[in-house]
Amino acid sequence: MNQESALTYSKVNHDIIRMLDKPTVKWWSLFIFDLAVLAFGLFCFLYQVYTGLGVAGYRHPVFWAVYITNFVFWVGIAHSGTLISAILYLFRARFRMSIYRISEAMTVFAVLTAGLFPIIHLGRPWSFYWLLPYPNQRELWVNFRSPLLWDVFAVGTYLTVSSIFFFVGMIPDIAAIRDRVKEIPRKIIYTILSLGWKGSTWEWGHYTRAYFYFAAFATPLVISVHSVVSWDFAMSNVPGWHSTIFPPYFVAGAIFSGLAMVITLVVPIRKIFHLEQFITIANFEGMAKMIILTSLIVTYAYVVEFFMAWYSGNPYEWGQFMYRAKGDYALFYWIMIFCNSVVPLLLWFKKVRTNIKALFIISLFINIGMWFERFNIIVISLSHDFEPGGWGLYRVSWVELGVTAGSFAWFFMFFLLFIKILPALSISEIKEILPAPTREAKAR
Amino acid sequence: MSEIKKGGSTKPVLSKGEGLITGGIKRRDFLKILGVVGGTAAITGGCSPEPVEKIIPYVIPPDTIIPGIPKWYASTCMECPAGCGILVKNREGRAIKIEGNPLSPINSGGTCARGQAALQGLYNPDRIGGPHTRNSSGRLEPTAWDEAESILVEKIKEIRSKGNGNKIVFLTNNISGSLNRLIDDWVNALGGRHIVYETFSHEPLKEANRISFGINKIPTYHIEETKYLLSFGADMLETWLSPVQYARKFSEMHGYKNKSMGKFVQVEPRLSLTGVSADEWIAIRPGTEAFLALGIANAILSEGAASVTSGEADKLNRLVKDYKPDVVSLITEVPTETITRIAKEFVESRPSLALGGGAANTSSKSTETLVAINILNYIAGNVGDTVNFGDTLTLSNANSFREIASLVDSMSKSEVELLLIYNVNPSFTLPKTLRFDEALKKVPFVVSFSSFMDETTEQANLVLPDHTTLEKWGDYTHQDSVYGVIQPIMDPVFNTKSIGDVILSISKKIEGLESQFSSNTFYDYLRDSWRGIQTRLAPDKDFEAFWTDKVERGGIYREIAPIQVRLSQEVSTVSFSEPKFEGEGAIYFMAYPSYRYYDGRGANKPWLQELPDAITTAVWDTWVEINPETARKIGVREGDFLSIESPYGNITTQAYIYKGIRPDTIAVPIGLGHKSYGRYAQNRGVNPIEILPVLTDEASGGFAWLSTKVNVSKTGKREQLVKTQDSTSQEGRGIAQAITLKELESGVHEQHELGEKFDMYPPQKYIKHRWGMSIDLSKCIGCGACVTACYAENNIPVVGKGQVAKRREMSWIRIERFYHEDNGFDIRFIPMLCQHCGNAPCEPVCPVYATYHNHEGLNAMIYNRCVGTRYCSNNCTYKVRRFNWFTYNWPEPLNWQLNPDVSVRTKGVMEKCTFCVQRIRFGEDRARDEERNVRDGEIIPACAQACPTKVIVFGDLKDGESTVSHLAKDERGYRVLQEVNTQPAITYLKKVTWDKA
Amino acid sequence: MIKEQGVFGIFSYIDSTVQAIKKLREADFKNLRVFSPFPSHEIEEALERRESIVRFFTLTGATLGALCGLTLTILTSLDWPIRTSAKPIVSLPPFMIFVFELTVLFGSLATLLGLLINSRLRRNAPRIMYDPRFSEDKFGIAVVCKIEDIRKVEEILKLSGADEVQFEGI
Amino acid sequence: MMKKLLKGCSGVLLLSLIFLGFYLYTAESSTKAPEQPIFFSHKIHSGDNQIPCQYCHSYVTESTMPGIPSMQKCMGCHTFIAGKDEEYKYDGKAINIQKEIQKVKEYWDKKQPISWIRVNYLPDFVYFTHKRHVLREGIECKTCHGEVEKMDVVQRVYRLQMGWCVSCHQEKAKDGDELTKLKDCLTCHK
Repeated sequence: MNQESALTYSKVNHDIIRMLDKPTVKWWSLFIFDLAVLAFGLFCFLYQVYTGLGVAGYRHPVFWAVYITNFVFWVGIAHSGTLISAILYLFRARFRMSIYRISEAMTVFAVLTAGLFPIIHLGRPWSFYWLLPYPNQRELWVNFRSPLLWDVFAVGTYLTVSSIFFFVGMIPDIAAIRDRVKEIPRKIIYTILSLGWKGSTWEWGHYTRAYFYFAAFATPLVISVHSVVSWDFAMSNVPGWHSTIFPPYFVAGAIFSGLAMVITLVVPIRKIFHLEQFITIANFEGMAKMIILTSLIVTYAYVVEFFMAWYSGNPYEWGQFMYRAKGDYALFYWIMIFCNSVVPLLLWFKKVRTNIKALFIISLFINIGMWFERFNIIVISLSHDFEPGGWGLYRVSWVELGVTAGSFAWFFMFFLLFIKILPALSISEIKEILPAPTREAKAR
Repeated sequence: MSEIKKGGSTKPVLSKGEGLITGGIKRRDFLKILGVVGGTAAITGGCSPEPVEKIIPYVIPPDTIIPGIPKWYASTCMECPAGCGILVKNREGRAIKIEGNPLSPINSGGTCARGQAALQGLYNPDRIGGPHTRNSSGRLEPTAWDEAESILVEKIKEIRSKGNGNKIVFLTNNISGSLNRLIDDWVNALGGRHIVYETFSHEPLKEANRISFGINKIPTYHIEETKYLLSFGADMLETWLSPVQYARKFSEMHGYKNKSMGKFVQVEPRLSLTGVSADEWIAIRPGTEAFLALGIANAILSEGAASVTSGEADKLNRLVKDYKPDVVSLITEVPTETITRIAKEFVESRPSLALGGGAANTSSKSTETLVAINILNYIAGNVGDTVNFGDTLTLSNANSFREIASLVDSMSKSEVELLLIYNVNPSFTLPKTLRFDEALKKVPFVVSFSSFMDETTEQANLVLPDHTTLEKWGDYTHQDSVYGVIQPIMDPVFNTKSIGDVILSISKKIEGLESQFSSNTFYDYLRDSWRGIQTRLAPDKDFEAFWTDKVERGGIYREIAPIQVRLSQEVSTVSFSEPKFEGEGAIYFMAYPSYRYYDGRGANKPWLQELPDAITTAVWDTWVEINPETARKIGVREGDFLSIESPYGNITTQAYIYKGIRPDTIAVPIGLGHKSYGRYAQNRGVNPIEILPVLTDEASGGFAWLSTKVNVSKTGKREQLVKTQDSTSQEGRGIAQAITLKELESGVHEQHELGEKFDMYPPQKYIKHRWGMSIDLSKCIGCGACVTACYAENNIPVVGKGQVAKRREMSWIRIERFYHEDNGFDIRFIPMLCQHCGNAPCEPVCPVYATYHNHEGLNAMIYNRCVGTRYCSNNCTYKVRRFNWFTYNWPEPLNWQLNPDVSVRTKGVMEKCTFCVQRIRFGEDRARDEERNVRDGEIIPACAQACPTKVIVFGDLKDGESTVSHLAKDERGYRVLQEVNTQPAITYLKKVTWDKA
Repeated sequence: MIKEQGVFGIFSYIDSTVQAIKKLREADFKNLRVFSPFPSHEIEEALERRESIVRFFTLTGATLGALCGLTLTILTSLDWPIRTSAKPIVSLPPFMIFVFELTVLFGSLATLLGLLINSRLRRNAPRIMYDPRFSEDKFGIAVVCKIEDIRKVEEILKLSGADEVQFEGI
Repeated sequence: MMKKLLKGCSGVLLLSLIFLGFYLYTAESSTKAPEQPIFFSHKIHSGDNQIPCQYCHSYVTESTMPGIPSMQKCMGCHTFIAGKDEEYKYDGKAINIQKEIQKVKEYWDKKQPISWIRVNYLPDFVYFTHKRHVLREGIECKTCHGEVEKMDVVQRVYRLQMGWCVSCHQEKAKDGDELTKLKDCLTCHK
């Protein structure tokens, strides 16, 4: 706390804008490595387009696998960002101030990544635009009854709105940078980006209003997007997919994984840029508590799935869930349970949830667990549905792994650029929570 | 898309030698074939840039061909000795589909998978493109026809000049009819011999008939009339005598109609595909069928139930008196009560019929076994009733294995100077121990007329490739009542020449033969011999009219009534004993003929390779079937490579754990393990014949297939056994349902609620038709004809072993098999294809309307709109949709077979059964042109058409009078997984089973 | 652009800024421009600014979005009615998703537009009456006034504790 | 304000460009008359000499395909008609009719077909039957092929694109049921 009191407005400016100094060798090497991985991912994708989807590990009847898993995973990641920035904003949760910019950036980049996979997994990616309702000479439109089209709109909207939200939130801070940097090229860039922000009262007036509306839109949007994603599965009739609990289950899962990812990202940044003053233990604890909550919800969903399968007396459902726990993919299933339901229980202990290292490790576990949750839902359900005659196993191929690695590289590329180009913490909002300088205070 | 466009044969111009051994096809003919660019469709995105296409007109338009209009020609199938009648579809001068000829009494419309695949023989990329001769360096090199012929002429002259005409041998398969006569006369004229070799020639049947009735022939059996069928290992639904014919007759006998059905009991150590259709499987000890038959006879006679004269009765009693059921039970390991029960059923439910002599179960005592079976038939009064000696098989003329053996012997003794080989592949089908290859090397000059580079042809000095059946004139007789005509469907694809023409043309050059063989072409010769037939059968008719009529109908079909025969004296001389087995091994070794490859001649046809074996669902390879008990003993799991060791060598192949085989027996299918014979056949699987001893059925001299005991050991190597269905159980989900006769009679079985009334949406509106289908499981024998027919009709690509291992086979219809062990072991088949659901889960999830429900109830799939999200398939309850993981190709000239009316799909699109929408479209168009409604049964999808047992009925559910709409309301009717409420257009009729005694 | 001229004071304390604003308004100088490093309620209150009109932009956008969603889905479905399983051609439940998404999308875009237009975010860099320190830790008040009032204004600013006071004009 | 306006305009422009791009992408290539191996003038044959279309394209009423006249058919007339030995004007070039007909004879003597360049093109995944359109529905050739009798070298008049077919199908439909049938994808796609 006393550290925080040492903060002054100018120190805030200084410390945060300092992050944008010339990139170090470490940063460059990291960046280059990242690009290399990305290039490999791109190669894998092009190879797949050229030869055909067969180079991926799909096999009858498992027609969706790692690609869609990644899609759901990244969309999930994308959620906590908006949650922290929008929902917590509406709830005036103070612990969000220091981390919301990073998580918003994460949101935007995660959506950018997620958006790739529906195209990557197409059999004929070159005609992906047929999914858009555009006027054409064939007089053909799209099928608005298809959950995939709901995806197109939901994800599209989500990307647009979260980017706006992200950008608008940054305008004042960019102005601050503009007023600080001297060297010409950066000066010009930031000048343009800041749209001539002056911090005058009328600007602030409209700004706060607008910001409130964005938040108000983003909140239901976030819920809707992941509900829609969950409907990709819930709307079908595949045992293990066709379930009413999916939307809340998925939303909770999304927030769960998203928070974990935030921690995974924030911890190292905090360390590297010495932001202990801004990002405090208290902030982490706040997130840790939310993780406990969401973890419990997810665990509850796991239990309920089993219960419903058993209680409904639906042989297909029951067969499916017994298969998950005991069948060919049982390992993955238990990895999921361990990572998502068991590990987070540690956070009940204050010692653990106030220990940065522990948090970091736990967050990694959760990321893995949540990836496998999606994998299990998609692959296991498909390989063991109604018709025993059609059952078959799925084995992943190097192409899919390559593309997956590429997607992570893609995400981190944006992130690396972000922390070097844009203010990773919100300057103006941190000032809001600082005590305003008054003459009385000075006098005393 | 470009490569598939080629594959799609929009313009497959085949220059000399391209992708072929040589010759290729005469360009002019080819253009004639091509006619107008039309060809098979290849689908592209909505964004196809236009290719610059050439339109090539006819030079002289063939009067028979109108581009775009298919023509059908009747002919006869020669894929096995059964000689089914076929109709072949010709589009733009190309044969593109084979269907059974409804007029032919043999198959009456049906075909088997092998028959369907004949097209891939015609268009096989590994066919020999032209005549070859062995050059100085000892390699076969292409040559011209007249050269090749003159070489042969010189050879013959040389031999005759030495007066060695008797050292000329013509070795052919069972080619009855004119060609047979020609070859007979020709070889005789040269002073040589004509030897007819069939791998499965069933000598014991003949011999047994001679002994018991004095008739040295193979009769026909009227299975359709029997009420009780008792088969001692006769695989009449697979390869035995005339599988398609007997499959049809069997379904007539065993199919459930007006509250009754016949009973079928199969006696064999290994539950064969035929046995699967049986109501009862008796796993008898290998080689002891004779005793069981005698035991049953004994029981019948002692009951005094036999319908024989007293004299015969005493005679028979003397014969069977020692074989009391209890005694027999000890030998055969069949419970006594079973024996007595069967005896009872056999005489009580008449007419009954006992069959025997399946190749796989032919032991060294087969003749005796069959005599015993004859006795059984005789005392049950079946002979002259369901056993028809009036109408016998030409297969009876085949030489016995013993004679073949002696030929090989004389070859090795250099007593053969010129060996002409036609349509047989002895170096593959004869056991290694017979040393045929060595003997062949002793023959100075070998001529092969084979169209394919098989093991024997490879060793020939001269290769004069014959046309395939679909390119030439000929005739064939399977049984006395049928004369089948063979007519060319299209111009030869390669530079081949009909064997008949070759013989005639070389005869011209050999003095002494010109006069006898004066006809210019084999076509003339054929007509002459048919003049003979006409004067015999229809002397009053004018020949031309007669001839055209027969050619159009595909042949002459007559009725020949059974003749009455009495038991001969010789029967009493027969003595019964257990057969001989070679090898010290503990396990009986069974090599059984494959219904996909017959004796191996089918192995070069990708469709057959990719057709899953009905019982194991394995493809593209050989396997060994082993009982779980035995497997446990030697610690074997599925996919383990087992080494099978007989005194004559060993083979190594993958294990398949199969409950349908006795623990003391293992079985390996015949047909694979070729060393050559084209890219699809060679170096694939193993050939079990290699390790068989040269052991004959003593009495008849037929080859004893079941004659070895082997040692089985693990090699330690293990691989995934590539098959198309992993699970063997239907998890009680009622996919393939069955119902017992008693339940049906009593009517106490739950009537199935059919979807609509539980639906939240208003029922679908159908404008004119609602196409639907019914599938009768009590008739399905799992032969896979429908699957292959679908491949042929719908341009379904063959993906190869590697891809099938990933379950990426493209078959639109698959035969699922489920094992049942509740009471006794039995297997159920169910053909699974797109159900064209009224409430299809696949439709609403497609974002681009690539699949939707059309106004005739078809679940349409528009390939060129598909972007490949594959959501539809995820959501498909029946998992019948197939995805194009790659763009698949048809090597030239296989692509000539592609159906122009069906798009060839390219990578990245979904595909599935369309109920043969192209046929529906044509049917409706025809109806509209004739200003009438579509008649019931007018439109038949490929699967339904091919089915030899008429399992599948297709029609309009909206028309209340149609057969299918009646069947949809049948008491046995149910929809697969109907609780999902997809409201399928396909009604399955439950399999009917006898209540287990 | 209208010619402006006025006095321009820079403060380091928020309370003194507020005090200055109050005084100026009492002295009937209503045309004030106040700058702060962060949105400050005190200042807003002191200026008695009325509610931002961005909300009307938002409302219009959202309504427009909803309508678009409805018409797009229904009209295109009717344009070429294609049956998928037994579902009605116009199946509203799924269409509602599009109504919602487009409402949000158009709403946000309109809000953005409203923000840009209303707070006149267009100039490249503020030239006059601005000090870079405003984005850091200083507050500022610009008073647009007539020449004769300059003295008076400077007075007020100084008294209420401005660090610097200067005259600026164009 | 200028900047904002510019921004807006450029955005709109971009969008419309994308749509235009899509349209052109899905549209087909140009429709100019190709260079045929022989100067065959439909104008002379069906225009001046009034030879009915079906004389040469004889399968049009009985098959899906119209049929391209065989060489035999050409020679049926041209063994007797040698053509005038005069220059015929066709876009700037002067063509000697007799020579052209001579070429046909040469092909015939070589028993070789003329490989024409295809003018009217339908993708392979489309099922189109001339019989149904011409015989049953009595649609004139020119409805799709334009006034061929006025062209020397035939060129494509209509692009024969889906939208075009559909619009006609829509007009032809008498009632709702027929509309459903005519707009059913399976009517034209195989």
